[in-house]
Amino acid sequence: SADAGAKVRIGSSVRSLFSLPLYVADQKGYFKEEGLDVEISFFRGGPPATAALLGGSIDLVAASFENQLKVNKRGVGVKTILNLQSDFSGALAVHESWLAGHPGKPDVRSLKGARIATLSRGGYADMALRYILQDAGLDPDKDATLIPVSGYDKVLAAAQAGELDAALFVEPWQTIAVEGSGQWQYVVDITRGQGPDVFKDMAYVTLQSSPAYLESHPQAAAKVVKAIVKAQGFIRDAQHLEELVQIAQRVFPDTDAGTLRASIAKQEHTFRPALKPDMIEKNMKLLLANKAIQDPAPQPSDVFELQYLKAAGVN
Amino acid sequence: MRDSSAAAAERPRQDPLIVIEDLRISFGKNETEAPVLDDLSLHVGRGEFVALVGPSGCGKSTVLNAIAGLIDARAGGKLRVGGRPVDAILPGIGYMFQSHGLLPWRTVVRNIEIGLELKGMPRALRRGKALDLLRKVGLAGYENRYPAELSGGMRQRAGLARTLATDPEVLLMDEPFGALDAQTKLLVQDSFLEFWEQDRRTVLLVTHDLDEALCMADRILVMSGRPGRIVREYDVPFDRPRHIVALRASPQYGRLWRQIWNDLRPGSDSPRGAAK
Amino acid sequence: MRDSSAAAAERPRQDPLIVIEDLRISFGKNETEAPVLDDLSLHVGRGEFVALVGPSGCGKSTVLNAIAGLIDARAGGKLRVGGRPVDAILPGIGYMFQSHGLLPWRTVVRNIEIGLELKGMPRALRRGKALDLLRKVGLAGYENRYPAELSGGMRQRAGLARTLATDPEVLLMDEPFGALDAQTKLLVQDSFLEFWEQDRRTVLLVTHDLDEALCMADRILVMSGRPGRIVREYDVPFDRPRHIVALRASPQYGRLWRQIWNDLRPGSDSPRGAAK
Amino acid sequence: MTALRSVAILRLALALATLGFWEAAVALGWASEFWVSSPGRIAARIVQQIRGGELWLHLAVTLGEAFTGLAAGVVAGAALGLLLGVSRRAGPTLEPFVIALNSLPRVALGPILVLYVGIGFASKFLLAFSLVVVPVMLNTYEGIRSVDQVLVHVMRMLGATRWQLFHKLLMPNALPWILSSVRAAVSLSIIGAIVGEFISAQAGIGYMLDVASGAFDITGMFAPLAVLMAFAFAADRCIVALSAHLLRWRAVNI
Amino acid sequence: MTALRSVAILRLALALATLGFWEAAVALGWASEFWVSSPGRIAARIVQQIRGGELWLHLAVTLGEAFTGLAAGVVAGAALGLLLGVSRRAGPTLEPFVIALNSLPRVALGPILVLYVGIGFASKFLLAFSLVVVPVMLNTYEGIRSVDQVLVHVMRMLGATRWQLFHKLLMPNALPWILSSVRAAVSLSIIGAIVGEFISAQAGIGYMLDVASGAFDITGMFAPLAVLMAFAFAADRCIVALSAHLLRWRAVNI
Ligand SMILES: Nc1ncnc2c1ncn2[C@@H]1O[C@H](COP(=O)(O)OP(=O)(O)OP(=O)(O)O)[C@@H](O)[C@H]1O
Ligand SMILES: Nc1ncnc2c1ncn2[C@@H]1O[C@H](COP(=O)(O)OP(=O)(O)OP(=O)(O)O)[C@@H](O)[C@H]1O
Ligand SMILES: [Mg+2]
Ligand SMILES: [Mg+2]
Repeated sequence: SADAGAKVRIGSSVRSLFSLPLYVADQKGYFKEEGLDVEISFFRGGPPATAALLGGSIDLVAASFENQLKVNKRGVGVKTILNLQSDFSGALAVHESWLAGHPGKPDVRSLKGARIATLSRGGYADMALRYILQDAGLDPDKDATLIPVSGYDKVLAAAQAGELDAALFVEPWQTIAVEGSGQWQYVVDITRGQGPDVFKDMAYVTLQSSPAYLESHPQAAAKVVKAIVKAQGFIRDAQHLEELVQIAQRVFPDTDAGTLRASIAKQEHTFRPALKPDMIEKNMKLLLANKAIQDPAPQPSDVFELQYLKAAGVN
Repeated sequence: MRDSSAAAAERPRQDPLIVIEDLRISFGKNETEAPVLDDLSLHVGRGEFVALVGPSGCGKSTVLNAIAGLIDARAGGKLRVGGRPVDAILPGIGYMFQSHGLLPWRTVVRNIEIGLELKGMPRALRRGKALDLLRKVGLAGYENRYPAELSGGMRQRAGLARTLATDPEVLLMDEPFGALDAQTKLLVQDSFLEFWEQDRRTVLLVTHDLDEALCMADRILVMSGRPGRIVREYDVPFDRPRHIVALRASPQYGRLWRQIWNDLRPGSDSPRGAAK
Repeated sequence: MRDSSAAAAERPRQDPLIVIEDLRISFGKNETEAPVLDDLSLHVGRGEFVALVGPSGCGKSTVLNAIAGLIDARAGGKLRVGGRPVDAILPGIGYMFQSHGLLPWRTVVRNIEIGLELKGMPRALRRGKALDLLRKVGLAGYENRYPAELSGGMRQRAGLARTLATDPEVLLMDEPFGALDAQTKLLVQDSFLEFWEQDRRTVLLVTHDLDEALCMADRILVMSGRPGRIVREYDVPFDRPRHIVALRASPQYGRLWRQIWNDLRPGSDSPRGAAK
Repeated sequence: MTALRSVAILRLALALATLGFWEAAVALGWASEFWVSSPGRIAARIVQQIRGGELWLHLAVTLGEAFTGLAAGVVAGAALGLLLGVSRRAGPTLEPFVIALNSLPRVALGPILVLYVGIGFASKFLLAFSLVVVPVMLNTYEGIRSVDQVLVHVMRMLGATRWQLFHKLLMPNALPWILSSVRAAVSLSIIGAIVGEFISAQAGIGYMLDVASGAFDITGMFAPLAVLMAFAFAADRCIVALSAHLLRWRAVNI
Repeated sequence: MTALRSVAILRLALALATLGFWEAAVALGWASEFWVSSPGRIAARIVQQIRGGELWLHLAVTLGEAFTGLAAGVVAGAALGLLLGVSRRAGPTLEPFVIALNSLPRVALGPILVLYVGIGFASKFLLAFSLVVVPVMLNTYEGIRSVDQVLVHVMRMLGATRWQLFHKLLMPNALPWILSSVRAAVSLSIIGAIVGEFISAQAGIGYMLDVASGAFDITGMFAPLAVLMAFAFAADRCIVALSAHLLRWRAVNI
């Protein structure tokens, strides 16, 4: 057909481990097996990545589902065709300088008064942090100072400079911070199953595309989904950990292998492709709690395009 | 457009090329300030060589600028060159400014040839002409120097050569020999007169040197101090070519010299012969 | 450091303030090029008024620059001012350059007072002095103009006033009256001589005007063409104060004038009295 | 006078045409409101933000960071340029280091910047400063080198000390150069402040932009940008007016 | 000559002292290698990256983006500056729009840029271009306005057409100004390219920095920055040498 063997350009909204299935499908040749020539590019956050999708410089994008809901709510058609990572792979961690003045095992309530870093204001990490604080009975606007910092390298630096006490990380950064530097300690490690339920089995990052692309290249999209589903199966098999570390190192050449290993081991079970209607509810809950969106929630048919998963044998 | 020199000498007044009537120019922003030129009238015939003398700051350069079409100030009166009103820069006018105005990034020879370059003359031709003029003003050997490497008088001579290079119909010259020593001045004046006598271009020469005016011009206009006006006009009756030593000795020369000198003098005698 | 004028007039040679011996200066990068000055020697006594004449481009300005300590070229020979070798700019020397060098962003009066400002003189004092000088050079009424709004001769006069404002011990002047018409020149020369006769500063004046040299200087040095050397020296025997009209009539004046003129002349006579 | 008036009319026409075309393109569906917003929506949002009062706060924060950085950068740049132009040793010794350091892309230095100066005002100030200082330095240096040699000689003969030479000749001579670089530096200082705010901020136009972009709210991005633009433009006009005053002695007519 | 030599020695001494202090501070534990890396480690990493071959690729990508943007920006900026300085209508009409647009922080326009020009070469080129064009324009404009009025009159009397006036007088007169802005623009063009690569890239120094910062590998960040710095510095020296040649008629000695 017209798009067989076609070139497919996939963007990842951040250089992150949540796109591990893409790296695996690429490096283990699953895309090639499907006759696809895939090119992966990285962005600095959801907005430019989605812009690239809509502007036509990429065909598919790995971005947070929450991101898509916001876009949909503004009347732009972006569809999720696959769940890349089902659980939020984040963690709330606290720096040793704070712990020095607050002895005892840290919990969320003990962070009262702390300066806590998130990524950009209104982004996923920010919303997750607010949710966690609220869930523990703290008012995120009064009981703590939330400081948006644009990247975790800067979070580490700012904490080192004494301007931060805690941070909400996403993988692999909490592993770098806690296990790697030894200067941080977990408060809530969502990747390990701690924290509120909204972060579990909730479509954290999904593979999204534009209706125009899906209409013109249905077969390519189906093949991509098929290859990624296969890759996710590969990831979930604990025996493949060492191979996954090697694959991840190609994308994170400067990150230490032990860190990658620990991070992947924690989250490999979350790379599940299935999309379920209640995932929309969970994301909406988070968004509504942060007043980032207004009711009503969109219908699953508005945001999901499930035929590709079905074709790949997932439901 | 050119007359033979004989014909030109006969009818300078019948065929005025430059006509100024009641010219009034002021620079000040406020109307109350005295104008620089007020009711100034003059004419220069085709092929005539006219000298303009007057006290420093009286507006001689301003007159030349006006004729050249460079004045940007409030101006009134009538001003025509070759029958055309001067509302822009007219072609065929060469103007040697009071300051040399050489382009600092061009060597001497490239400064001299620039007028020809602008007219699109091929490189070899214009270079030849420029080198020839360069020799005539006594700058041989300095063709590849930059203006900053020249002495004051050498810059002035380069500026003269540049003005002559384009062979203009009308020549406006503002103290073209002022920075030259007496001997070099004679040499260069000589070169200039030689050039002039070939085609008898119309020349309006501003000078401070009465000897220069008397030796070179057909007619001398004397300007008053501010506001500038033509207060007196002298025909210079000497035959051409003129011999300066012989001229200086003649009583008519001395008489004319003293007359003009007295016209220029604002007041009474000082111990050193200057008004206080 | 100052002599009374009478004493100064008696012993100009005994107490030479400026001494140049075998000065050699070349600008070219390659050693083969002829130097601008070669084996030039001269001296100027304390309180003496010396004029320097010579053909355009012979190195007069270069000599003044050397005395002022401004030469940046390869130089050889001995050069002392007031007994001190000139290896930097010595204090107490005033230099009026060939080009006016007014600061374009300062008004005339602020240009004139700048030397005093640099010396830290209070505003009111220096302003008074500047306005006084401004009047003396005939620029009254123009104190608040910018240099771009002045005529060529007015700029030169402003430059002169600036140089005189600081009352320098030694005055180097490079054609200070060159851009002035004959009458204004006399006025300004007169002002200058008046200033000079107060304290008899040492003056070295470059000029192209033999009348100027003869009327103002105690001694006249004649330079040859490149390479520049002092080829002749004349004492000017006239008493001060000098009256120009009377001087010009005297046979001695005419003789001196013609002698210097001939010294300057490189070759034979042309039809117009200049060498070809 | 007529030329001036016709330029004013042309400007207005161009501005109206651009805004009109933009509004029409969105209204007619040629461009998506989601991505390009529209002048009407932006204006409405600005009004709303002004009513809400937050806009002035954020604007004040950003302009504060940018313009202190600008001021410090101009002073330091002019001083360095003078040093470079005048000193025989210190200037030429430092120059290659300044040039080399300046080529480092500031955006990439986030972590190190944060490590040493934190995420507060200082980081934004420093970024703005660092973008401003070298262009000003280079222009000051060239402005000094463009001085007429005769004027240098005149000043030295009049007994100017080295400091007076700077102060009374080289600085005024370099003034058109410095002012030109300051005009260019206005936008650089704003970029520096915004980059700093993107690294981390709790207020400022960069913060507003970050929030709006995270919410895919293009109108929300354009509204503060339009206000910022208006202020930067006003700053530029101030510099132009200042130039015209300081350089009133210059009569140019090409 | 001696001044020149002593400057060279001072420079070397300063460079060695800085690097030595840095290395020593890390070796003696005053600063943590994790945070500041060290010259030795950076050098080793550069060698390793050169051996691996990737460095040249990334460097070529970034310099390609930056320098095409620089070249286009200089040409466009000089042309705009000329237009502004010479035309009675077009230049003055456009000027406020250029100035206003220039004050927009480019970093904030990422999504819109990506939407319209994609994530390829064009986006980086445009960012570099957009940072370069206005500083060059402003300096060209001032360079034209700084022309000696007498020279304008001379050229016009010699019959110069408007184009010849540009070409033979105004351009050469503005040359020191343009060259000065080009020096400043080198680093701006690199910043533009890196910002573009940060939005999205598959190669380039910005990409390398992104990878390294994604692992908090300070050595990995400093190594490509050091190489980039060396090249930017070399570019600057080329411009300086070109200036010295083009402006050889200028004899300045302060
Ligand atoms: N741009 C200007 N703005 C204001 N005043 C000016 C301007 N140009 C000339 N003037 C004034 O006009 C008068 C005449 O100037 P102009 O240069 O014509 O004199 P001039 O006769 O050539 O004098 P000189 O012999 O000294 O060159 C002067 O008083 C001068 O101050
Ligand atoms: N910076 C320089 N570089 C090269 N040559 C120079 C430089 N300055 C002066 N000269 C040369 O030195 C010679 C003497 O110049 P100088 O200015 O001293 O002459 P001058 O006697 O003052 O002439 P004028 O009467 O024309 O002013 C000239 O031939 C000139 O070309
Ligand atoms: Mg004049
Ligand atoms: Mg001279």
